[in-house]
Amino acid sequence: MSKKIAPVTQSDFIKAYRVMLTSRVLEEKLAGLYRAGMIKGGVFLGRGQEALSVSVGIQLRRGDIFAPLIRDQGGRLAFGDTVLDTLRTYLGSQLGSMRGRDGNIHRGRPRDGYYAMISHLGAMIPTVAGALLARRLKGEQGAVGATCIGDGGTSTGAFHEGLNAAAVDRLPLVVVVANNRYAYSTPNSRQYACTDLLDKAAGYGVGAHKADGTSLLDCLQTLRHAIHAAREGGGPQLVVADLLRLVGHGEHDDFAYLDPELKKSAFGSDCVLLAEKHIIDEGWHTADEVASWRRETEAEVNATADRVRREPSPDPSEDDWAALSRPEYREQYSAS
Amino acid sequence: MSKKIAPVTQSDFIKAYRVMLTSRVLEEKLAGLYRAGMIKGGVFLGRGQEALSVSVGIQLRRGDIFAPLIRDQGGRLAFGDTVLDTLRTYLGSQLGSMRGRDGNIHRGRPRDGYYAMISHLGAMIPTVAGALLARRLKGEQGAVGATCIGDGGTSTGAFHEGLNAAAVDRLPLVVVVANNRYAYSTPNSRQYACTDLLDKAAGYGVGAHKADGTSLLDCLQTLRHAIHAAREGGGPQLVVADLLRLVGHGEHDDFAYLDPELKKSAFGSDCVLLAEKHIIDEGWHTADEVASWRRETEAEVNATADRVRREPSPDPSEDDWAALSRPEYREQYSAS
Amino acid sequence: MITYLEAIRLAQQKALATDPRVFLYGQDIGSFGGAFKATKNLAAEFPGRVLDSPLSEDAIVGMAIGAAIEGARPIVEMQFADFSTCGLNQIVNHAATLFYRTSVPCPIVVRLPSGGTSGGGPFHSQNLEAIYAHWPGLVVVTPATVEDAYTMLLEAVNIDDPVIFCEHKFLYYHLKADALPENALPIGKARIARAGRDATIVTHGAMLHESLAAAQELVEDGYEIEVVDLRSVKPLDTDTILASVARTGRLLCVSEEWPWGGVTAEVIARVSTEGFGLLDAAPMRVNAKDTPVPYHPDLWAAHRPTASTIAAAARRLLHI
Amino acid sequence: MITYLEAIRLAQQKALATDPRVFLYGQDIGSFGGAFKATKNLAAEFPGRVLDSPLSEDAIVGMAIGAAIEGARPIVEMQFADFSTCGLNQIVNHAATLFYRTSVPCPIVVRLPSGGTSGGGPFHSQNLEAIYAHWPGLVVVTPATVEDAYTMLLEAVNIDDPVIFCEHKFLYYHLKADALPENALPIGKARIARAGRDATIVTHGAMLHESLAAAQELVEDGYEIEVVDLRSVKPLDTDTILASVARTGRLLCVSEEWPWGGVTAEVIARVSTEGFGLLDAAPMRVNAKDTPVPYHPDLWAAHRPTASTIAAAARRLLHI
Ligand SMILES: Cc1ncc(C[n+]2csc(CCOP(=O)(O)OP(=O)(O)O)c2C)c(N)n1
Ligand SMILES: Cc1ncc(C[n+]2csc(CCOP(=O)(O)OP(=O)(O)O)c2C)c(N)n1
Ligand SMILES: [Mg+2]
Ligand SMILES: [Mg+2]
Repeated sequence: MSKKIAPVTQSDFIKAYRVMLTSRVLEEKLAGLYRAGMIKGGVFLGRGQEALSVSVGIQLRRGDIFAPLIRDQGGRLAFGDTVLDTLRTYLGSQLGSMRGRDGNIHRGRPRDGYYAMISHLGAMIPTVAGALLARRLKGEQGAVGATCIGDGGTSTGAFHEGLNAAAVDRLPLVVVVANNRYAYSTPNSRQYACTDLLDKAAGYGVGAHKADGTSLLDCLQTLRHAIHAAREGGGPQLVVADLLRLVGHGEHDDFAYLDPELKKSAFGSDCVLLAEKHIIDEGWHTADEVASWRRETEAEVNATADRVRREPSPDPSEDDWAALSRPEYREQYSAS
Repeated sequence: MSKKIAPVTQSDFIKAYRVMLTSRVLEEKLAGLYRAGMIKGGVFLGRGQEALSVSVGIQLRRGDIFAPLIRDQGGRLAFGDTVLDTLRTYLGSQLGSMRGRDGNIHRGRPRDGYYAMISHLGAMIPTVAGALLARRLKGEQGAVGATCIGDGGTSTGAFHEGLNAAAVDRLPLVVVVANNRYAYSTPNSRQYACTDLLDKAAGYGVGAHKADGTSLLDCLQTLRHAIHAAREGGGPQLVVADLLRLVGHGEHDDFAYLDPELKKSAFGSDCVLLAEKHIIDEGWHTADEVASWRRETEAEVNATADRVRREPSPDPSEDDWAALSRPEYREQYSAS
Repeated sequence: MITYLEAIRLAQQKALATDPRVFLYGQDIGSFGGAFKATKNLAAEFPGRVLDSPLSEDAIVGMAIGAAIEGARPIVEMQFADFSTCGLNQIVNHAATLFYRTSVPCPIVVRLPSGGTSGGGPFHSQNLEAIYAHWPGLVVVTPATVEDAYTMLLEAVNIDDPVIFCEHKFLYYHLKADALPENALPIGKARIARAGRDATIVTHGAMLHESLAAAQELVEDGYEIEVVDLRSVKPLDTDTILASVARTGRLLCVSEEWPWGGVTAEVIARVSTEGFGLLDAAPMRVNAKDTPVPYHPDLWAAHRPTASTIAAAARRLLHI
Repeated sequence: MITYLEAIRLAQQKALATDPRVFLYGQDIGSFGGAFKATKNLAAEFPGRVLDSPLSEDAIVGMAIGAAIEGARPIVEMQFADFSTCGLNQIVNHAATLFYRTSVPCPIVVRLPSGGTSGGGPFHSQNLEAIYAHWPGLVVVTPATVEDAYTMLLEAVNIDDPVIFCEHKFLYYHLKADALPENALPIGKARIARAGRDATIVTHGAMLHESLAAAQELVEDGYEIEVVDLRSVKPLDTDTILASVARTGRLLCVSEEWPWGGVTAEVIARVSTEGFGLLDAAPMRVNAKDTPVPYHPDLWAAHRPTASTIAAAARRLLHI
C-alpha cells in the first residue's frame, strides 16, 4: 500500500454520527408512518446497523460507486441521498426519484453512482464489479465501488459468482457483509457452517477485514482501510461486521425469534447510543448538545414529511408505461 | 473419526488400475470412432484424470450415490457402469440406458445411485445433497454421496449454494474438484484468484483434502479418507486434486492453448503410465503381464463396439414423446 | 372460515401427516412458519420434516430434485415467485427433463407465492406460469379458490411429475371458504366458474374474481357471461374451453400476466386453430401492461386487469 | 463467401473498431476465440477489450449491466443459449427493469447461440426467445440470414435497450452470403422473405429456411406461399403479418420452439384478435414437440419442424 491511511479524527466521527442520527430519526419516522398506514409498500429498517452503513457511505468519494442494500438508510444518506427523496419514495410522491415505479429500499440514482438495488440478493455484487470494469476500460483510475449484503445474502450464487469474477480482475470492489445473525428469521446456524464469514475471503483471494458493527470508530477505521486497499490496487476487499439489527426484518415482523442471549451479547448494543456516549465521554460535546441535534433532525424530518404528504401521487394516465427506452419498440397491445 | 481407515493394499491398487486401463482403452476407442464419424453427439474424454476419477467411484459402496461429471469415464466404470452401455450411448443404440433421448456424459441410472448429470455445471452438487437429506429423513445411515466438478465449475453459483447448503445440514457429501488448470480454454488465472481451490473449504466449514491427481495411490488414499470422514458424520468434504487433462476439452478441440510449461510440470504426467510403472516397479506384475491386460481390454472393447454397431437406433415413431410421466398430462398439440 | 392461505397450510399439514415421504424445505419455513405463515406450526408438529434452508433458491430446488430421486416428496417454498428465477435452472433443466431423459420421475412441488398486491413492486408481484409452462416437463397449476388451493396442492404432492404451484398472494387473505372439500376436479380439468351464453371469459388465478365481478357487472346490461377457470395452465383443458366457446361464440382471455405470450396467447391460439368455426367474433384478450409491475398502488391498479377493464373489453367483444 | 457465424464475428469486430465503449465478455471468448469462434482474433486485435470470464453466467450478465450503467456497450456471449438460464435472473430482473425503474437505459447485448443441431441434446439446443420476450423490457431478435446476423448485431449494440440476440447455431456454417450489406431493415420490422398469394407462413430463425423449402415444395402443387421472416420477436411486427394475411387469407406459424406459448401462439393471438376478418380458414401452427430436445439425430429430426412437416401442414391449411 503506497499511501498512509489517515486516522479517524474527532470531526470525522462527529460527522458520521450526525448522519447516523439522521438515519435513525428518519427511520423512526418511517416506522411511525407505517403504523399510521401512510407508507406505500413495505418498510425495512437498518436500526442497529447505522455505524457500519454510514461508514461505507461516508468513506467513499465523489465518483465512487455505492450499491446499498436493505438496511443502508445510513449509508445512503452518507453517500448523498436525501431525507426528502427518501420520504418521497416511501410516501409515494410523484416527485420521488423512482416516480412510483419502484421505491423505498429499491431507490437510487445510478447516474450519480448511487445504484438502485433489485430485490434478488447478491445481484448488485457483479453489477458493481462490472461498473468498475467499465471505468477501467475507460482509463479511469482510482474509483472504488462498494456494496453491502447480509449474512443470508452470502449464500446466494450471485454473491459467489460476483465476488469471484471481481477477484479475477482485481477490481476495486468492497463487499461489506453485515452479519446481523439472522436472514429474516433464519439464524446463522441454518445459513452457513464456517466459523466466521470472513473465512470466505481466502477462498476468493480477496482482502479480509473484520469490524465491530456496534462501534462507529471501528467501522470507520475498518472501512477506511478496506476502501483504501481497494483504491490502491489491492483488488476486492471483504468486510465482515458483527452486529444485530434492533428491529424486525420489516416493520410487519415482531422479531419474536430473536434469541435473548444475542440481544444481551456484545453484538446487541445500539451503535447510535454507543457513538453518542463516545462523543460525550470524550468531552467533544455535552449530552445537551447531542440532544439538541436530535431535536433539529426530528424537526427537519417532520417538516419534510409534511411537505411531501402534500405532493401529488404518480398519475397512471400520464405514465408512458414504457419498459424500453426506444419509443419505436413500445408495442400497443390492443386491450391491455 | 471412530473407525480406523484401512491402508490401500496391492490388490486395491491393481483393481483400480485395471478400471483406469479399461477407461483409457474405451476412451481411445471413442476417440477413434469419433474421428471415423460414428459417434452421435460430442466426445469429451477424461484422459489423464483416470486416477482421480476411478478413486472416487471405487471407494464408494453399494448404496452410495455418485454423480459423475464430464471427465469421469473411469469413475463411472468403477461405480458399476459398463463398457457396453457406454458404447451404446455414444453409438446411438436404442438399447442404451438413455434410449437416445440423452447420452454420452449425460447418461446415468438414478435408481442405482448413479446419477445422470445435466450439462449446467454445479447442478449436481445440491442434487446429491438433497438425495442425502432424503436418505437421512428415511432413517438410513451410512450412505455417502460423491460428485465431481472442474476448476471452472467451482465458479458457478450452484457449486456455492449446493456446498453451503450441504454444510449447513452436515450431509455426507464429497465434492471432488479436478483442477486440471483449464475450463475449456480458460486458464486458472482467469477462473479464480485464491491461492489454491482448497482454500475454499474453510469458507464453507467443510473438510479439506488435497490429492496428487497423477498418483493413483495418493488419489485412492485421499478419497478413502474423505469418504470415510463423510460417512462417519464429518459433514461435507472437499477434495481438490491437481492434474492436467491430456486431451482437448472435447475431441473437436486441438488443445492448442495448452501452456507447454504445464505439460512439463508435475501435473503433466500420465497417471495411467505412472500407475503401471508403480505396479512393475513394486514387482507386483511384469511389464508383459500389464501389456496383456491392455490387449484383453482392447479385445473386449472392440468386440463390444462391433456388437453395438449392429443394434438398432431409436425409432422416432415408436417414441411416446412424453416429458411427463402421467399419461393424462400429455397434450396432443395439433400440428407439432 | 378458512382462508386461501390457511388451505395451503392445511394441505401441507395433511400431506405431512399422511405421507412419510413428504418434507418441506425453504427459507424461513421452519419455526417461523414462512414469510406468509403458510407453514405455521408445521415444524413443531412434524419435527425434522420442515427445514429452514439457506438463502439459496438454486440449492433449494436442486436438493428437492435429489430427494425426489430417492423417493421423497419434497414441497419447497420460494419466498416469492419472483425469486424462483434464481432457482429456475434447476426447475426447467433438471426437474423438468429428468423423466424424459432417465425414466425416473421427479415428484417435487415448487410453491410460488405469485401475483401482484398493492405496494408489491417489480420484484414481489410476478406471475410466471407462462415461463414454466413453456419448458416441457412441468405441470403448472394456478388455483383460484380456497377449495382448489387445498385439493390441488394435495394432488400435486401425490403425482409423480414436478408441479409448479402458483398460489396467488392477493387471494391469501381475501378468499374464504366454510369448509374444505374431500373431492375435487383433477388437475388438468378446467371448471365453469359461472355459466353463461353470450361470451366466454377464460381466466385463472386472481383474475377469476375480477372476471366474475365483470360478468356480474354485465348482468345489468342484460348479458350472461360464462367464466372458465383454467385451474391448471399446463396441461390446459382445451376441451372445456372449446365447449364453452361453442355455446357462446365469443372469447375473451384475461390474465394478470404480461401481454407477450402467456396463457392468453396460448388459449387464443388453441381456440383459433382448433375451434375457429366456433367463433362469431374476433377473440380478445386483457393482460397486464408490458412493464415491470409498478410499486405505487395507483400505478399498480392501472397496470393489472380489473373488473372494470375486463367489463369494458367484454362490452366491446359483445358489440362486435 | 461469408458465413452466418463469420458475419457475427465481423459485426463484433466492426463494433469494437468503431465504438470505444464496446467490449466483449464471456467464457473462452478471448485468445481462444469462443466455443464457436465467433470472436476469433478479436482479443489480439483489440487488446484488453475481449475478456475471458469465469464460468459464471450470472456474474457475466451482472457485470455487463454495471458496465452499461457506466456508459459501456458490452456484448456478452453465453456459450449456449441453454446456459443463459443461469444468468436469467440478471437479464429479466435487472437489465430488463432498469430503464423502467430508474430512467437509466441498459445497453447490453446478450448473445445466445440457440437452437438445435444434430446430436446437441437437451442442454445444447434450446430456443429461448419466448422466455425473454415474455418479461417486459427486452428486445429479442432472431436473425435468420447472414445479412441480418451482421446488421442486426451492429444495430443491437447501438440501441440503448438490452437486446437478446438469438443467433441460430444450425445456420452458423450452413448459410453463406457474398457480401455484407451497409443498410438493412431496422429491428422491429419483419421481412417478406418470399412473396406469395395462397397462404402466409410466419416464422423466424432456422425455421425460415425449412419454411422456404416447404414453400418451394408447394410450388409443384401450384401454390404460392408467402413467407414472413419475423427477424425480431419483440417487438413483433404485427403490421407486416396482418398485411400478408390480408393478401393470402391463410396463416401458418412455424417455430422451432416448444409448443406451449411462444412465438406461434403470440402471432396467432395477434392475428386472431386484430385481423380476424382477414382469415379465410383457421390458422395453424407447427412447433417442436413438447419434450426436451433429444440428442439422437433420428429423434432430433423428428422433434423439430422440417420442410416436409411444414409442407404437410401447409397442404392441410390450403385444403380447409
Ligand atoms: C434471492 C432472494 N431470495 C429471497 C429473498 C427474500 N428476502 C428478502 S430479505 C431476506 C433475508 C435477508 O437476510 P440477510 O441477507 O441476512 O440480510 P438482513 O435482512 O439480515 O439485513 C430474504 C430471504 C430475496 N430478496 N432474494
Ligand atoms: C453453467 C454452464 N456454463 C457453461 C457450460 C459450458 N461448458 C461445458 S464444459 C466447460 C468447461 C468446464 O471446465 P471445468 O469445470 O474446469 O471442467 P473440465 O472441462 O476442465 O473438466 C464449459 C464452459 C456449462 N456446461 N455449464
Ligand atoms: Mg442478516
Ligand atoms: Mg478444468
